[in-house]
Amino acid sequence: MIEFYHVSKQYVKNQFALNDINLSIEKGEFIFLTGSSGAGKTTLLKLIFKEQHPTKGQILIDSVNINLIPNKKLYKLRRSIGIVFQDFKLLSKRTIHENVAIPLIIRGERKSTLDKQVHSALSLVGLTHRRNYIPEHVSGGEQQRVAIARAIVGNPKIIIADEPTGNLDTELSIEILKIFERINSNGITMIIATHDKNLIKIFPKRVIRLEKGRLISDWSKEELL
Amino acid sequence: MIEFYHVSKQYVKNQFALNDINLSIEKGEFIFLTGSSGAGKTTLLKLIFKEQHPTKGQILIDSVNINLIPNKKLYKLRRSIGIVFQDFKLLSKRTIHENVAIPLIIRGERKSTLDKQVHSALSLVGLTHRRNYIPEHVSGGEQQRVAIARAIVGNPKIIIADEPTGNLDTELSIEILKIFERINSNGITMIIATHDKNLIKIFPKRVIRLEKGRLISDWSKEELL
Amino acid sequence: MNLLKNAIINATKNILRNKLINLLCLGIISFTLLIYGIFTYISTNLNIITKEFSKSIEAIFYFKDNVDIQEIEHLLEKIRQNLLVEHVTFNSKKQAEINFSQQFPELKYILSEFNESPFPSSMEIRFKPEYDLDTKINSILDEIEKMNIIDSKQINLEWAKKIMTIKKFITIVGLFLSSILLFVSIFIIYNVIKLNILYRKDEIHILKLVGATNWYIKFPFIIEGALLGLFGSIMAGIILYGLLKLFPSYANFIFNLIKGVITVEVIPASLFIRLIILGTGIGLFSSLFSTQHFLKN
Amino acid sequence: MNLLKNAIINATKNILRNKLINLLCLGIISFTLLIYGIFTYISTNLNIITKEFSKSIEAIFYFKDNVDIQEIEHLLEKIRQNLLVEHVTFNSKKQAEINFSQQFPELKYILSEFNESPFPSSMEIRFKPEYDLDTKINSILDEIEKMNIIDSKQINLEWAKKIMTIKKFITIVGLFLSSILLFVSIFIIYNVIKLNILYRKDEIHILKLVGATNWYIKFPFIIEGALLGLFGSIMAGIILYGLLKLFPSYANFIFNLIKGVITVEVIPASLFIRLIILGTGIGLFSSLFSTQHFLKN
Ligand SMILES: Nc1ncnc2c1ncn2[C@@H]1O[C@H](COP(=O)(O)OP(=O)(O)OP(=O)(O)O)[C@@H](O)[C@H]1O
Ligand SMILES: Nc1ncnc2c1ncn2[C@@H]1O[C@H](COP(=O)(O)OP(=O)(O)OP(=O)(O)O)[C@@H](O)[C@H]1O
Ligand SMILES: [Mg+2]
Ligand SMILES: [Mg+2]
Repeated sequence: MIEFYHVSKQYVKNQFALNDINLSIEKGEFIFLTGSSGAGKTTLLKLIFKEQHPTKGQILIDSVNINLIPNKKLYKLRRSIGIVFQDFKLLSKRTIHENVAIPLIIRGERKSTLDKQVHSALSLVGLTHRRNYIPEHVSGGEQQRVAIARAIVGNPKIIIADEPTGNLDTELSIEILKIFERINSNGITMIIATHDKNLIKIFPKRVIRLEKGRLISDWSKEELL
Repeated sequence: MIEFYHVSKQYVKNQFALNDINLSIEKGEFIFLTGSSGAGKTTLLKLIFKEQHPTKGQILIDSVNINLIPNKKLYKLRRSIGIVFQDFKLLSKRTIHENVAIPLIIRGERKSTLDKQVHSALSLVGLTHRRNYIPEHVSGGEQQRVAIARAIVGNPKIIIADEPTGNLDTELSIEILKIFERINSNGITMIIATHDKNLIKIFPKRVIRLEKGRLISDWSKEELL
Repeated sequence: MNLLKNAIINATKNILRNKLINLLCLGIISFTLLIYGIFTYISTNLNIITKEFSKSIEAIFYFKDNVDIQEIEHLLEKIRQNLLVEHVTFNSKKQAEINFSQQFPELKYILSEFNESPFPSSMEIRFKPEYDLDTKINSILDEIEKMNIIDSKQINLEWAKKIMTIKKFITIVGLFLSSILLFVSIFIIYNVIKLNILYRKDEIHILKLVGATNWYIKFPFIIEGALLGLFGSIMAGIILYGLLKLFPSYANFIFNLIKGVITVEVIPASLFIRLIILGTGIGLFSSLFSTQHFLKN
Repeated sequence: MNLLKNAIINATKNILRNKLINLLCLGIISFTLLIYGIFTYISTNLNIITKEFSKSIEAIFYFKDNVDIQEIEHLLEKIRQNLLVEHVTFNSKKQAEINFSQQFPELKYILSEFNESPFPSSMEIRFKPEYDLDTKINSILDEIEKMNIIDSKQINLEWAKKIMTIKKFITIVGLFLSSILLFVSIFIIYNVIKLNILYRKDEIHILKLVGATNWYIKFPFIIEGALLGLFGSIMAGIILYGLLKLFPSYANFIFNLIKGVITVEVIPASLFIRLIILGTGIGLFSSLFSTQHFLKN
């Protein structure tokens, strides 16, 4: 369960990237976060895994105020969250396989189980044939899928995906979203920032809309219908 | 006028990123390049501005075989093309203003005209208020618009845009495409790679579709109707 | 244990992955240690040379005419026991007369007119080659003179003093430079590792975002620093060895003189051991320092 | 001209933009030049010291009894004209007799029995302090001896030779180290600029993609190299000056002895000029080289 209480974020004085956000996300929910460019979606997501800190307000995850997590314990929070970054954030000098394996490597996972898990994650996004390439040598969409594979490989409790289909065509996007839906059905919380109205139409989920840093609407498809 | 004659590209032996492409683009045309992830769109675009070289075949721009342009003269070709890269390729240590100004700076443009041109390019994409930020400090969609502004600022003869709206919502995407249409109406050739079926539907232009490195269809909306 | 093993593997991978910067780092460490080694070598050699040269320091004391033989014998015994003294010889009045007549045979017949030799007896002291020799000698000389049996003395301390001074100068400069070098090399390695961290800032940031612990990130850098120090010192050792093997023929080529006059000393094995300890130490120390500073959270 | 101005502005911006790596580069250049400076300083000082010391080289020649005065005068004149000779004094037989009677007053009355002094006449040559003195002196000595009027000689060349040897050793080591240092510093700066280029690979790639000419990209790097060399050498000069101002009191503190014995020489201005020329030259040269290699197309 993720709770936002009066959360504001200012990168620069008097410019609100987020403005007084109140929000509650239940465990196992599937959420679309939408809003136009610069609305604050990425900022909101960054607050959840503490890449950024709120200027004001409190964020609670499973009733723990994450503001109070010391730097030394931060890795525990991060290991429980799988993240697809808007700019992918792949390690440029490592192969696709190594990139996807990273969350397991840092936990000291055994090589055999690691290889198996990486293989299954890569095959989910259809990239096993690229496993020995470095990120520079694959296409934009393929990089994005590597980022998705890395996010799901470590069995996280929450998956955060920032514009995960921006470089994918409709068919692939739907396929990826179906994967997310399947993962979600195991009780994993999914938070997906996207501009793609099509996807939101196809998948009837709760949609949170931001505009200029304010939460302007929060409803589920079912409600609307 | 851009012509492809039996162009193939293999990054790795026996894997065709492009396979025997024949193509002719008239001066002043507006073209969508589409195809699923890994189809070869970016590769095709890279061949035009010689970031990559064809393994086989010839590419002619205005009847000049670009294979034969020596490295020393390459800058002339590049200055005549404005490019929006799929991964933006902004200079991370320079401000948005400086980033957009680069194509003018390298030509030794005078500061006053430069400032004016940069300002008008930035206001076209709605980013004048971010001109003193560095790329890291603006959102993904804003970065993409910076890349677009840089591509159009130098009055190029050809504009190549690789997935220029992947991080933008539908309204902004349409707005950007309208700007491209306006620029195109001045006789500038536009080649836009995109996954967005919506945009292709809204703007009735010639569409080239790639699949697994092959050109599988090439038609204009009008023909289809 | 597993963490250490992992870290060493990671560090080695990182060194190979960032070849240039690490090559440069290696080069700088080697260079610093090389300079240190060369300096140590020079001062060792100068020590040997000056030691060799200072062997010939000797003093001659002429005794007063009326001195008791017993008193002289006593003094001779005392001096013989002094640790600074190589050996002492006593020249009786008779011996002096013989010496004189050997030097000026024309005057020999005059001497036969004396029933006792007109020349004073004397003693000749040859000192051991020692570091701070001149001050130490002076104290002996003072003591001897206090006995009030000495008529006059003759000593070639002037030259020895000059050589000592040069030796001292070099030693001080060497010490001075070594301490500067130590700081400079720590500063440089510290900054190279800082640069390395900065260079891999994005990578580190990503690793943290996906949940790597601080130690997982820090450890390879520290190991890397130590490894770089180790390799750098080994390289410095090899180069130093090569250079010093080469040096005599170079010196010979330029001046064709040194040979024979200076026997260039074999490089002491302890120097290599010192280099390796120093290199690894500096590497470890500066990387610890650097990670402490730049990988705080 | 505009290109140059632009390039200088760009280079300065780049230096400021990549502070750390350039600071490091600056540090390394300064360090290298500093070592060079210190070495030059040491050898200058040693030269002065040894020159000072070698002043006392003198030789005494005893003439045969039957030598014609004219012949001696002729020889004296010839020696006086030799450039190596500081001055020559002639000791007549008479003078020798006086000297003898002063040394051994007890024997004075014996001498009165001779109508002519029984001592040989002699000449004393004092040599100028000169570099390769001992070999040069030896040739003079040979020449004098060939005249066959010399009975015996006495010369304190041994000690002088030792100091000369040390001086030579230091000079050779200095030369040797300087040439190593030159190569090492070029290697290091070359690689730092290569690293700088690699570090800004993406930036360079982007600039090329938007149509920058090769020269537009290359020029700032070259200027940057030269500027770094210039700044580095200025820094080295300042540090050197500081160190050498500090050195005497340090030396004094450690040994409280040097003072007075060695008058530490003022640092020659030419050394600073040499440092700056060398630094800028190395910077320019290695950046030219580096850009040539790594910015080919
Ligand atoms: N430098 C490279 N080395 C090896 N293979 C490469 C390289 N660049 C691209 N490829 C491969 O070539 C194929 C075509 O890549 P390209 O980038 O042209 O696809 P794309 O159509 O732009 O895809 P996307 O929509 O995902 O960006 C991909 O399968 C990719 O993995
Ligand atoms: N580090 C930063 N420093 C200053 N301003 C920032 C920083 N990061 C983001 N901003 C600003 O905060 C606002 C919100 O940014 P955010 O990245 O959250 O938008 P977004 O909704 O993700 O947009 P997009 O869809 O374009 O990615 C933007 O106007 C952006 O310019
Ligand atoms: Mg965003
Ligand atoms: Mg692409």
